Amino acid sequence: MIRVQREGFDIGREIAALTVGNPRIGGIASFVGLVRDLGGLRSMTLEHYPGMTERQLARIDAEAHRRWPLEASLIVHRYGRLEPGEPIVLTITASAHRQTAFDSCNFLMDWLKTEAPFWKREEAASGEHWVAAHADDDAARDRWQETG
Amino acid sequence: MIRVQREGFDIGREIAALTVGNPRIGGIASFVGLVRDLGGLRSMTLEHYPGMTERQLARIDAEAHRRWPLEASLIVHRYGRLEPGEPIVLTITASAHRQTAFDSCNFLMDWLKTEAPFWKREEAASGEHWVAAHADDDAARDRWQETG
Amino acid sequence: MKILYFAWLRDKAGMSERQVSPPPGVATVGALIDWLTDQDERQAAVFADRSVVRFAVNQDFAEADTPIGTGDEVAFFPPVTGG
Amino acid sequence: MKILYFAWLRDKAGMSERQVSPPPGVATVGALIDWLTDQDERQAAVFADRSVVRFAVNQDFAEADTPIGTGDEVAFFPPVTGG
Repeated sequence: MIRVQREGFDIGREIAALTVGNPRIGGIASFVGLVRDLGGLRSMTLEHYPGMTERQLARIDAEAHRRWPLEASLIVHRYGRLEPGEPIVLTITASAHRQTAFDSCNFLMDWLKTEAPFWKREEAASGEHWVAAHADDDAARDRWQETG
Repeated sequence: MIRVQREGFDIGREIAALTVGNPRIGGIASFVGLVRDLGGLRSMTLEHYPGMTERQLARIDAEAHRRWPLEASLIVHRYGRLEPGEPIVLTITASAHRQTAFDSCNFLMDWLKTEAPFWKREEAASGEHWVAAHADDDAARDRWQETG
Repeated sequence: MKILYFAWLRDKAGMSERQVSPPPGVATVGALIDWLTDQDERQAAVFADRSVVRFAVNQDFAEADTPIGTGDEVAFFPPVTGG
Repeated sequence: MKILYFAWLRDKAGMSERQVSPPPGVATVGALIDWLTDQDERQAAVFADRSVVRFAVNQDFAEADTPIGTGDEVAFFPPVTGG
């Protein structure tokens, strides 16, 4: 499942909604990305491409299910103005086995970084600027490349 | 931080307590292990070695901090009688970077499986039995072995 | 044809969205960029460094040789920074 | 010396805890197991298959040649299944 929203989220409630009543789930991995402040950040505004965002998130989510035997998964990505310490993104994967949950959750985040049409503008005491994409993120995505 | 307890936990509250007021945290990875029911399980009882459990959990936690630059971490492990679908264990790691959080959280779980003195007894319609340790778990721990 | 600009490409373009009717010979994203660049200085500024411009056609990532036609939605934006 | 048994070793021993005073020659965990095995049939059953018995001395994982002494806490248990 995927959701694009302005509001925050309650990870405990999201996990419960995903997993309740499914006795096959043995492990739930999750990740929360926060607005980091390395000094002077006032806020971060996430712009996105409505329509394409939902398509890409659904595609990334489906790709995780294609690669791993998942019992449930969720991607929640926020947009709009966020302050330091606020959550930006939540990924959850649930599976019979812990390593499947860990790997697929990690995969979702790596793909989101390079495949989800979001852009971040930071507002700091020193001014505003658009956050540049990281070559690291491309490398992180590429390690999931399937061979053959 | 570590805790050994009979009661359940609220992952959202635990994450908030670990991360609030720390602007350096960019990513929080977490894992929840549940009592899985592959058919006929009534309950699972976790026995542990009070004293040694706390020592081992604190050691595992410290080892994660030694290996990765973590801003915060938590291990909560339950004991006592649990029903299918109930959470057994929670690990959380928070770091500036997402991969650090993922790797260290994965490490905590792999080490818990083989280094934390817990034993599981399953009560099923067919009777009771102690859960055997998995060779898989030893292999999972060993992949974190440091060389040199 | 609907054109969208995001992030700093929008800032440079001075608009987030426009309707254009390129001539029939403009049949790929690359050709559309060439055509837009020739329209005015703002558009030229948007596409001044093409190595940092990414694009989507009908909400899917596209390449310079991806075909386009009337009624398509073409979006231009910098490399994404999701997650 | 305090001895603890966990999980199915406790079931086999029929007790979770006991105090023992082995002779001075019993100076390692391995020697303690030998000595306990000779005490009675229940203890012999506990240690019948030593390959599945793990131990801790003073709440740290130990090996068969780990030294032990008066006042130590020695625990016997199957391979752990935490997490």
